[in-house]
Amino acid sequence: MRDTSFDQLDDLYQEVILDHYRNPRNRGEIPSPHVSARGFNPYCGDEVILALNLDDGRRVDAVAFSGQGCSISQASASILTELVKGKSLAETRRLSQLLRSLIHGDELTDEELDLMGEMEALRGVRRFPIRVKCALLAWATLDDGIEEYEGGQ
Amino acid sequence: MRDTSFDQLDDLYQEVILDHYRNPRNRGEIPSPHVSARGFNPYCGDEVILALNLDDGRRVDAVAFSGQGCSISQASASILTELVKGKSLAETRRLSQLLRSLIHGDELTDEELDLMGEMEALRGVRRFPIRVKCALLAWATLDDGIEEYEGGQ
Amino acid sequence: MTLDVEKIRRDFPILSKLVYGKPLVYLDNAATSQKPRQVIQALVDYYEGYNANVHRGVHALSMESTERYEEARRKVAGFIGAPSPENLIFVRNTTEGINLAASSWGAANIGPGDEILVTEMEHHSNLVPWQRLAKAKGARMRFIPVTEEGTLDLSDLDTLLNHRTKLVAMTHMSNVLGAINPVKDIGAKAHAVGARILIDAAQSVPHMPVNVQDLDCDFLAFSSHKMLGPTGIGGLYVRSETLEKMEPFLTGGEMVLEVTYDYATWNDLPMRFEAGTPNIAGSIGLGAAVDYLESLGMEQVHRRERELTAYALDTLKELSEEFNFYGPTDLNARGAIVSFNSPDIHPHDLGTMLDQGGIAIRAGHHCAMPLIRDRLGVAATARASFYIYNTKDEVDLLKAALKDALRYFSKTLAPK
Amino acid sequence: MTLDVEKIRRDFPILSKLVYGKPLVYLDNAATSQKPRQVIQALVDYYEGYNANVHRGVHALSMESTERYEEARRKVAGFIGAPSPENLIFVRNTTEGINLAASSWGAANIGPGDEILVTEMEHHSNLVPWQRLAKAKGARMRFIPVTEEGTLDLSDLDTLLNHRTKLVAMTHMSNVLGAINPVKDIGAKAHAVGARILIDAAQSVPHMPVNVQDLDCDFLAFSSHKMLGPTGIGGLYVRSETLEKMEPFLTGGEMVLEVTYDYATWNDLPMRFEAGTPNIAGSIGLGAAVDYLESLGMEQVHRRERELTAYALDTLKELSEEFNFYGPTDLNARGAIVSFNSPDIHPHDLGTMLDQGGIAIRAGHHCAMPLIRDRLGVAATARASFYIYNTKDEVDLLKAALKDALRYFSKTLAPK
Ligand SMILES: Cc1ncc(COP(=O)(O)O)c(C=O)c1O
Ligand SMILES: Cc1ncc(COP(=O)(O)O)c(C=O)c1O
Repeated sequence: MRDTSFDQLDDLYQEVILDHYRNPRNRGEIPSPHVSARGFNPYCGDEVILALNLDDGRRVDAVAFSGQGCSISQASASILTELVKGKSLAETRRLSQLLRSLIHGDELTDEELDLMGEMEALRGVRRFPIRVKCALLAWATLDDGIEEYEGGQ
Repeated sequence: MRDTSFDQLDDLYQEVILDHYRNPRNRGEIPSPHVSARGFNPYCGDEVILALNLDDGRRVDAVAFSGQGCSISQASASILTELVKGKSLAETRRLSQLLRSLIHGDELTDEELDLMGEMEALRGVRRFPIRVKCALLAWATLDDGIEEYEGGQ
Repeated sequence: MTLDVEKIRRDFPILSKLVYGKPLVYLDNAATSQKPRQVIQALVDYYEGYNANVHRGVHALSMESTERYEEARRKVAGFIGAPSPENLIFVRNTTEGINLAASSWGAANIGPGDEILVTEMEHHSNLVPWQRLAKAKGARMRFIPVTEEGTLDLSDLDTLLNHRTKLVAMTHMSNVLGAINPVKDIGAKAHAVGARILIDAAQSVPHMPVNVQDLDCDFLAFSSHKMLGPTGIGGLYVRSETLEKMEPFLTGGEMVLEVTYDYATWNDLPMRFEAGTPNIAGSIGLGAAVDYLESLGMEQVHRRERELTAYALDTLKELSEEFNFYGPTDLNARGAIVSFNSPDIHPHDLGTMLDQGGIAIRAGHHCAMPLIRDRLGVAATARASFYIYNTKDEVDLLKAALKDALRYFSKTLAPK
Repeated sequence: MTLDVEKIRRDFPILSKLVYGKPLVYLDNAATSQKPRQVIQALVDYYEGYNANVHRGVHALSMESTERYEEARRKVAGFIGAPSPENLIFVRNTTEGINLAASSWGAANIGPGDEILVTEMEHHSNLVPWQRLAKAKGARMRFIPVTEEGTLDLSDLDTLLNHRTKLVAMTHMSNVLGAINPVKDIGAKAHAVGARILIDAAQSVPHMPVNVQDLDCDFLAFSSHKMLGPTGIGGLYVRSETLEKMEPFLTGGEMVLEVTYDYATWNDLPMRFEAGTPNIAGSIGLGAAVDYLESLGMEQVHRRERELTAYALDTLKELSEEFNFYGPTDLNARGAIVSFNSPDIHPHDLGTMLDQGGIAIRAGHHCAMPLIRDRLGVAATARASFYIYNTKDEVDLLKAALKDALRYFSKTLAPK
């Protein structure tokens, strides 16, 4: 009988990812948040619910996520909550763009990689096309939430 | 350039058929007939309208057909009108059965062949499956008309 | 006589394919089956030998394609025991078959206050069309519950199925639990209160003998792609009395008798329900799939799959600490589908891991979200589903890969 | 650069087939086209190499089939100049595409007193769905007349197209007359009164460059089987603003976002309009057909067919005593279709005769009964229709066979 080899997987399941999956940061809810949105992937059932509060300078003050799904979608959401804290809405959008570039395989500058922090660990999904949606779910949800928030202003 | 050879066709287009096509018998209408029916083949547009009057003994007294279509459907209708004259309704049904048997390739007795008369010329359609409906159209229409007539009695 | 699986496997070109350098272990048959060369060849023969539009042509190719198309209808109708080929409407898939029934029969026969009874284990395709119809008509949806074990709870059937019930729409076999439902008994009870029964046979027709006259059902829908046949084709059986009274579904060419600028009249059955140029090659390919299955014998197919399911359940039992397994324990009441879940690995992650070993399973809600969420209480499950070409060795490979995946995840992970 | 027809012919396996011992002369392309080996091979590659259900699988085969399925959508959308693949819904055929538009858009946007404008040369598939909708909604059908010559009579267009018109539904090219209609101009006029335009492009997309953005149409439907692709697949283009507001068509798996026992929400575009497992192989095959046509260039295809049509009209002119020929005389306003009729031989008989010589033409009403009966005043016509692989030699064979048929009939017949 052959061995199932998971060598290829180490790229996908980096320590950072699995750590966020098992020990999610900022998991929970925020009562009446300024920005809130729910994202759902109909093909695998992954769900991410995001809630953000903004301070007077319209920077992210508090952030929480809930939902359920695979390690990639949930870790990505957890990483997101850490990254966006203290950022302006424009900066969060920039981060969302950077993740797309990363997954798309674009060359990134050192400054950009710096901004991304742990999000860089999601680079591995590139080779697993079906998992790209998992990695992007939280960020797409955030974009939607912000768009709606700004539309309502 | 090759010749288009129509040898195979002589079976289909027997003299009798083409004669009935060009010189249809009993073409026309009967005012308020006892039995009437219209048949239509949606695939080629062939149409046969039949009208019959019965005498006191419920034998076919007068018969007429109208409609339009290919040589086979129209010749078959013309032959029908000649064959059914003087027949009882049961006898016409028998004839309709005989035509089906003929086309199906069943062995027929001399007595049966006798009954069929010129209808035997339709034997050739057997090798042209798409034309079978043409040959049967008038007879299927007659069957429908009689069924409706008897249902109304 | 048992099936010669090695011989069968040789008929399926894809089974000799390597995935990431490893032989393919295809355990996603409930989603779609693989195709034997006989079916693929039937498509090639059609396109290379006698491709032409059907029903209207006087030329040789058209006569041949028409004859083969209608021959396919006869085969498929015969395969499910339909009294006549006229009872068999070619549709794109099970989903379209159910929509056809909802639109052509349902819209005319279901009204305010009426009830539509389904089960809690329906595929979206046998749930959403009825929700939509109920909403449009002011009718009410009712549900036969599912037990903990994953079978139907019929204890309240006499209340659920009552004189307001116009239709029972239920799956013959669940694509998540593998449960085989007593559709014949429930159909008889439905008829006793004047209701009709529609059977979603997407998972049963491919895997066991199904006879619509024996089941005495009013509608039965299935998909070619799950039974060795091509994509884009399937069948809807409708009982004659019902079919004759049904309004057309889609309109246009082929389904009309006569057309004027002002009105149209409808063609004979079953063409009345097939508008436009049909999936001719697909139908002929489905006919070839039916030939293939009949050459094996559906009793044999069913027996062989039960054997494999027994072996799988037995083998995977060793992992019952790590995984929850769903579905009936009674082997006579389940087909060759095993759904499972681990609190430690999300099915999606598990699917990716197994894929690296060449093992194709499905992970997700299997188009049965309410069942998965509300009854199984999870967001997704992993599912292995078998067919005639699967082997015990493949079950062993699955078990080994599941173990490896667990090891990988626990190795990599700090404990919770 | 002109097309190398001999090279093209070698791509079509069926063209080397003998019919009654004679080489096949296939002149029934308006009914369905033949398929090049590249398309057939694409189907075989799918079934032998990566057959799997799309959109939901984490395993390698499913990822590949999903990618190829969506790639096919991109190709087909690009072929008709759609702004995005999201605008392209895969349907079974033109007929289903039109029914989808009638059901999802028409039912919500057409009401009592509204008008639907069609032409007198529509195929049943672009007539009957609108008749049915008009009847259900209390709307009125209006008709753009056809002239003696077989073109549209637009002299009353300003009356026919008015503020009550909600939809113009018209064929781009008539499958009987070959007439190519000024859909762009009429579309602009439709938009000026606030109406939408649906184009039945079943006969145009296969034969000439078609760009939905240039035409500025709201809906455009076509069939794969008429454009070198497999049966059972086709496309419906819908303009984004319209598509976003449209209610679903069929419901079930694939087209939902979330489902509970009580309700369902809809998936993104265009999946929202594709319920159940799609015709995956068919879509991929259509993608291959598009590749093939693009490799020839649609301008080239159109030019070549115009040349052949010119030759055919010229050649057959010799028979103008014996036959009536229908359709526009202006070659810029007609495609590669020639319909004709003789008072002496019914088209059905003619079809049978030509078939004996291996020549496949169509005889009948071509699913345009009202046009044939009420405008041409006959019950049926004979029709020869050409495609990229037809040759001038084949036109000569047609003429010779028509002459032979006339001779046969007059030889056998006593004069009238
Ligand atoms: C102009 C036109 N419209 C619609 C159709 C219907 O196409 P299909 O049968 O593929 O739906 C056809 C072909 O038969 C056609 O020629
Ligand atoms: C039980 C059941 N019903 C319906 C369907 C829908 O089948 P299709 O997608 O072929 O329409 C499926 C398969 O996905 C199924 O398993």
